[in-house]
Amino acid sequence: MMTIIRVAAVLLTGFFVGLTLEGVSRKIIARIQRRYGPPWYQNFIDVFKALSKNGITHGWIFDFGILMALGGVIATLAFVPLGDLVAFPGLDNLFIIVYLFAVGALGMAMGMVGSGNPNSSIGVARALTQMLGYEIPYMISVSAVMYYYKTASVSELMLSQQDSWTLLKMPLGGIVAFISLLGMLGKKPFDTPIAPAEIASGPMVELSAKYMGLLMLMHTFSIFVEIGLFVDIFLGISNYWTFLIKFTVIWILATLISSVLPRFRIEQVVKFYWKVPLGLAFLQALFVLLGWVF
Amino acid sequence: MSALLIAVPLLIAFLFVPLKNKIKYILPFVALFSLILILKLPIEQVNFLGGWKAPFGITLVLDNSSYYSLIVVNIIFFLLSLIPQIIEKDLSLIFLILMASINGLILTGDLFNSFVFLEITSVAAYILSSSKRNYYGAFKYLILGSIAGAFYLLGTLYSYIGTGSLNLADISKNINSEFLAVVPILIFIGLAVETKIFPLAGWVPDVYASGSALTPAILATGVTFSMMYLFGRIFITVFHGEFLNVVYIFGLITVVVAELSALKQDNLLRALSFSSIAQAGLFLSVISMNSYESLTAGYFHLLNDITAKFVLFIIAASIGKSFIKNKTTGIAFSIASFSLIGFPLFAGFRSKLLILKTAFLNQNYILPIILLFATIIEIAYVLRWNIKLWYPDNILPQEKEKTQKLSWNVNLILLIVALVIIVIGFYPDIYLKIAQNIASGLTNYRAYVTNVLGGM
Amino acid sequence: MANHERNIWEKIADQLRSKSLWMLHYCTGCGAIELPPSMTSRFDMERFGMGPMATPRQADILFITGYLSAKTLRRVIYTYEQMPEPKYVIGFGSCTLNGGIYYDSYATINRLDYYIPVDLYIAGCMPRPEALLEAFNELMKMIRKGEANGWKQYKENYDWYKNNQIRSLGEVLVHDEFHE
Amino acid sequence: MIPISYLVLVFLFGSVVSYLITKANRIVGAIFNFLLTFYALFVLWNLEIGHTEKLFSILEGVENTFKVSSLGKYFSIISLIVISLVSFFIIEWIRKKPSRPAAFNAFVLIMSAGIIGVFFSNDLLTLYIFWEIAVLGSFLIVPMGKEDSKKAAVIYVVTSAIGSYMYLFATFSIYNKYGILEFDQVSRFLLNEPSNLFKWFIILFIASAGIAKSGIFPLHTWLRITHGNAPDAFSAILSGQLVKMGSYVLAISLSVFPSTKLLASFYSGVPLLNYILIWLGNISIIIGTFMAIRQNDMKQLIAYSSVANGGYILVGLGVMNSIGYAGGLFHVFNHAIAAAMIFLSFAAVVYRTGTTKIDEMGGLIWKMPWTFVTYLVGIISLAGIPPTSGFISKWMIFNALLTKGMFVTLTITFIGSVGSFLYVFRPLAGVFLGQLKKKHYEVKEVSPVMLIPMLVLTLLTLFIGVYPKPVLDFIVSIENSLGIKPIEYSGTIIKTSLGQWDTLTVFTMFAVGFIIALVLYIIFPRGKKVELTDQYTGGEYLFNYDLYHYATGFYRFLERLYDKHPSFEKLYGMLVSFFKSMGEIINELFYKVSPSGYVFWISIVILILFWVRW
Repeated sequence: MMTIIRVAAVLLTGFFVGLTLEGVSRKIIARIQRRYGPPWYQNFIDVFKALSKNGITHGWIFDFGILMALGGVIATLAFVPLGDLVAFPGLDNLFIIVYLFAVGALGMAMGMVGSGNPNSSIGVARALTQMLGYEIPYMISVSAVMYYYKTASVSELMLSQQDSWTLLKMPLGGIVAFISLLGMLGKKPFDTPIAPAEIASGPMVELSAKYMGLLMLMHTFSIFVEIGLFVDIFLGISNYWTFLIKFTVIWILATLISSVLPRFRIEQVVKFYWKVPLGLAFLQALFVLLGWVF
Repeated sequence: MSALLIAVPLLIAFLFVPLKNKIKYILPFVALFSLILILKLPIEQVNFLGGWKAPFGITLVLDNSSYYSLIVVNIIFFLLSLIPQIIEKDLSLIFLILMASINGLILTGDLFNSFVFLEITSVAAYILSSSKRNYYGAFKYLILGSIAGAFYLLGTLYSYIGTGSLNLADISKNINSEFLAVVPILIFIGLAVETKIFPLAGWVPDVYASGSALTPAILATGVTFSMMYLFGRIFITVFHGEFLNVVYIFGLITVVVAELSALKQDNLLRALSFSSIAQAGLFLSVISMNSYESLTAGYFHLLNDITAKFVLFIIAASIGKSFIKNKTTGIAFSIASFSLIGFPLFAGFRSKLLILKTAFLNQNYILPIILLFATIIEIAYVLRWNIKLWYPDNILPQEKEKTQKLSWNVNLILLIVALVIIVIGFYPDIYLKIAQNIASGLTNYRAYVTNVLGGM
Repeated sequence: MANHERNIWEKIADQLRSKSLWMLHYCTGCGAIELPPSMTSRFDMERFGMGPMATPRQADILFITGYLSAKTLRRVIYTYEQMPEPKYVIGFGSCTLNGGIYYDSYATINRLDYYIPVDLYIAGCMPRPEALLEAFNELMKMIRKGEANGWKQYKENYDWYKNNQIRSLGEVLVHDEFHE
Repeated sequence: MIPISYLVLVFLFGSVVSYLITKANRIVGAIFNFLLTFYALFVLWNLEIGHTEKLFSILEGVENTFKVSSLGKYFSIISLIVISLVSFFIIEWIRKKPSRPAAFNAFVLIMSAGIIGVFFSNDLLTLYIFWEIAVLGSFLIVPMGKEDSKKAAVIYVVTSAIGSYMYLFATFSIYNKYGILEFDQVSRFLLNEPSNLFKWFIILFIASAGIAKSGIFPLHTWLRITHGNAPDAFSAILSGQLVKMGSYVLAISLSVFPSTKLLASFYSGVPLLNYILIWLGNISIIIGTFMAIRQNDMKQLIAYSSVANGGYILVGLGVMNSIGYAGGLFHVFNHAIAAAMIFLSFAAVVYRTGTTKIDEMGGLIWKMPWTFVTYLVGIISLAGIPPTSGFISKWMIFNALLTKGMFVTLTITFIGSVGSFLYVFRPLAGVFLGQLKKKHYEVKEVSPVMLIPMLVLTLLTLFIGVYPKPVLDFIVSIENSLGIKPIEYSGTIIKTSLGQWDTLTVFTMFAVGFIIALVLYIIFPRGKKVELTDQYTGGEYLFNYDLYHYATGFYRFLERLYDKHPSFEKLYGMLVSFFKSMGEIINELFYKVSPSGYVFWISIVILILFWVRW
């Protein structure tokens, strides 16, 4: 019973905080561009408006893909510890989270390509390629952390940082993970997959109304999973509230960075990730092996 | 008695010269007769022709090795004679003469006699190889054979000078170091042509691939076997294994070179003839380890090889572009080629194991490597040919019409031989016994000498 | 105009819709030049929750700036029919209203609302961004009141619109790249 | 209980029977095959560990015997599951497909006989014999496929021979040195062997048979052409089963001969030899992944993925600790099932459409939904995504590498894992999703006979993914018998030193998430179903929707980065042509010359001989 309540708490946090922060980030970008910007609750309106419309569907795989995407991400989110709010204590293995996350991605990709539009296929191909770029340095830097603390459980990784934050102990790994995080979020230098002006917003090209709304929810939850993992692993011990503060800080930082950068081409993304962050991640792993941890 | 083995075929050949069209149908009976005759003969019997005792007269020696060699060779002749389709009408006489000379070659205990029989065999082989208008190949063979014969004769002369005798047993008893320096080289060159040693085997592809089924079927099996027997007899029994280290190296070179050449052949018969060369080289290098085990392994392998080659050559020469109409033939072909490669379940596997075991026993690690390497190449081309014949690319319908079915007797004999291959794969005892007897006869030169020269 | 009563859910939905208008702009004429200032920092369209969208599937507003030739009209209709309901059309500038300076051209149409239902016209050649924002605010009001019902009208009078379209564009009998 | 040797004989003679039956009626022959293989599965399932049978004796001092070990039983059951289900598939498939159905059925049984023999052999020689029988049977089937398949068969058998002859060489070295060939005795002798070089040589040469068979670099090139061109249903056996024979030999060379005890540790408990093998696995993963991304032929694509997954298995086995070894073994199961599923779904697609080129198809999901489901679950398992079984083994391998601190290998396994998302998606998008081609409007779903085995495999994967106990039980008994610390698990929770995870919770949570999404989906307004050709086209009218399908050069932007990659296939091609031209030179110099040339060579030989002798 407690598990159900905790899961519900995690999901509701994801929903409210996630959508709020997305609105906040739009506001921040507007302010950087010297605009007034939409209200902070704009994304709630957008989601529910989208859900209220009468959309079109391209058949069962289109629907199923969306459901699988949202279901997979909800399942993933349930395993992410939000500070001391852990839905499944002991079972929050990092690999599980990372790979369960792929269910959502696969579902989305499948549903979108199932629409039959080549733009979405191109977008998905780009998204997968980008994943090949950012996932490797991210996993290496996180693996170095796991190797150092001898555990793969995210909450234990968080609790192991009693003396100081992992980010300070392994600064290179932290930087690599943050750069990879930008790629995961699809933030500006790495928003190649959904490039609206090139491929008509890529995977989402055929999404309308309800489907768009569900996908926006999925996107919100994914952001929560991605940043949540980073906060748990790198930013020290936190309870529920400090977790949300740290989360907000990271999210705003990512927004600030992305709002001033142009877009990479897809092969530039891969080249970049496999040169700089991967090299740094290896360096970090070497330091960990040698015991050079601050 | 054993003289009959030489005399009867010769006699019948001469008697039937006027009736040479009918002689085809007598062949099986002649072959059967000599087979029965051999089986009746007691082993360890020396026949002094004209009553002259050993060092002075001509002797025909029937010991373990020659007895079993005779059996093998005569079975081959018998099987071939049951396939009259492949024997062209003029060649029946040659067939008989070849039979006589090979029987003589195996039986003889005299170096000069062996030269004579060698020459008769060669001449018969020249004529055989000129069938299907393959005159150029036959000419090549003739030139090489003649040179080889000259060297063989030279070797015979030198050994007479060196030991004062022409009797093999006598030479074996009296050899000395001075003599050993020259004679093995000359004899080796003399035999190298017939035993297909690199680089003197240039005639083989041209002759075997003439398109006639009989030529390769008899040259690669019966004649090769008798030559290998003679080689073993001379180099192991007479020269006590002297000079074999050189043979070993030549054998290995032959294996590699022949397999490499076979890889690129686009004619099945040529590819098979290169395989035949390679197997001969392998055999020579195996027996040049000069022990009872290695000889057993070598002759066992040779038996497997000639069994397989018998099937392969006959089918390769008589089949067209595919097995579409001749499935049973195709099965026999495949079985033979698997045996050649040495897949388990088939005879070739057993001999390969035996060779490997012997080689390792002699601390010889080069031979297994070469053997396995050569087998890989052999697998490549033999199996490629199998696939090509089983799954022909684009056979035109009229071509399909043209390929005729092989007649039942050919198929039956080929299937029986193929079955023998499988049986040997499971129970190699028959072949192994033959090989062991030949090996023991060859290695035990003291017994040979006593046997021929009497208790001295 | 048949203005049937909305239920409570539809009223809430209309409130939401008016606060979050996503726009597909069909920029064939010179009017498109007025959009960048409306979107960027001077006038900042996003503060009303509006934004450009890449595909008709996600758009609420079809925003047509300028004249429509027979060839582009066909595409506009195609695009309009691909949009999910509810959907709104804004005609921008005189060209959509009465043909503007192209009123006697053989190649353009003069009145857009013969062919698709236009919820709101912005007069002028060309209207300034202020007029644009005014129009958007007006449209939002209409949506909140449930008056922006062009899409229902299109459904109800589908035959009429279709006839007009066919009269202007001609019926397409052969479906290939040379005839449509 | 039926002895294994009888089972092998039944298969060998059954092949003749099957040939005759199939000659009379293809379908009855295929049913016969299925019943026989299914019966064999039943028999093998009931075998008790330790059961021994004497067979024959070829070399003196060596009794060739069968012995049921846990390892062999595990592998044989996986194999027979694959073979029997594929045989079931063949019942329908054989109506249209192989050019020689009778021979096909017969050879499948010969191959199965060899396979059973391989897994129960108790000594190196018996293993070799049955190994070659399996190769023989499978090699004869390959050329019944597409036009390149004849070449493929030769490449397959030559590569296999390279490996198995190295194995044979090592076998005879052991026999020559110790006079025995039984696995446990050999490992006992090896433990007392002073020479490190000899141990290296033995393990490497024995492993090389496995390397050749499971498509590990540098002998990986045969997989593409063989899997790609073999008869479609047979590719499932090739990739799902025969390749696993290689993994079996690798497992033997690394664990039955306890490599960690034989050799000194090089890096965190892993000997240098294992490390080299792990690196071969790494290179295979890289090659397999990146080459699979490039392929446009769906069968060749999955063939390269087999290379990568063979690499995974080798990495897992090579680590040789409790969790890595278990991961390697579990991956054997996963890849066998997943590859069988994928190749069977491809076989179904080819059965209906007649092509394997990805960009010649599209949108087949609307015509063949169940085939699509099979493929989907297959790739989810292959890519290692929960809740299928594929994730469990990947998770174990990652854990093992992480505890050992092997970061480079870990990186490469991550690349292989993420890369697998890329390449499995290519057929998914190109063949099953996207626009349906006009020429495929009339395509129908395959018949239930073909669907049943596919769906059985699907359910099996999902079931093991949620409840992995049956496989883990096997792995624990294998690890116990080999003296490796067994992997810990309780119920559905698998534990390692790095933490634990619960397959059931993950599955439940996924189901909950899906239900939440479904509820949201249902309460909001229903979408209107539109035609597949009602697409956003930027306002343009399209007339040939066949072209509105993104499948050619799916990852072109990524492929461009490594277009100029070095190719081992080309290298081997060059090697072959080198051998051929050597043969040509020899032929010209020695075998084709005129008689005067022979005289020249004779004089040379004489000169050499005289020079050598004097």
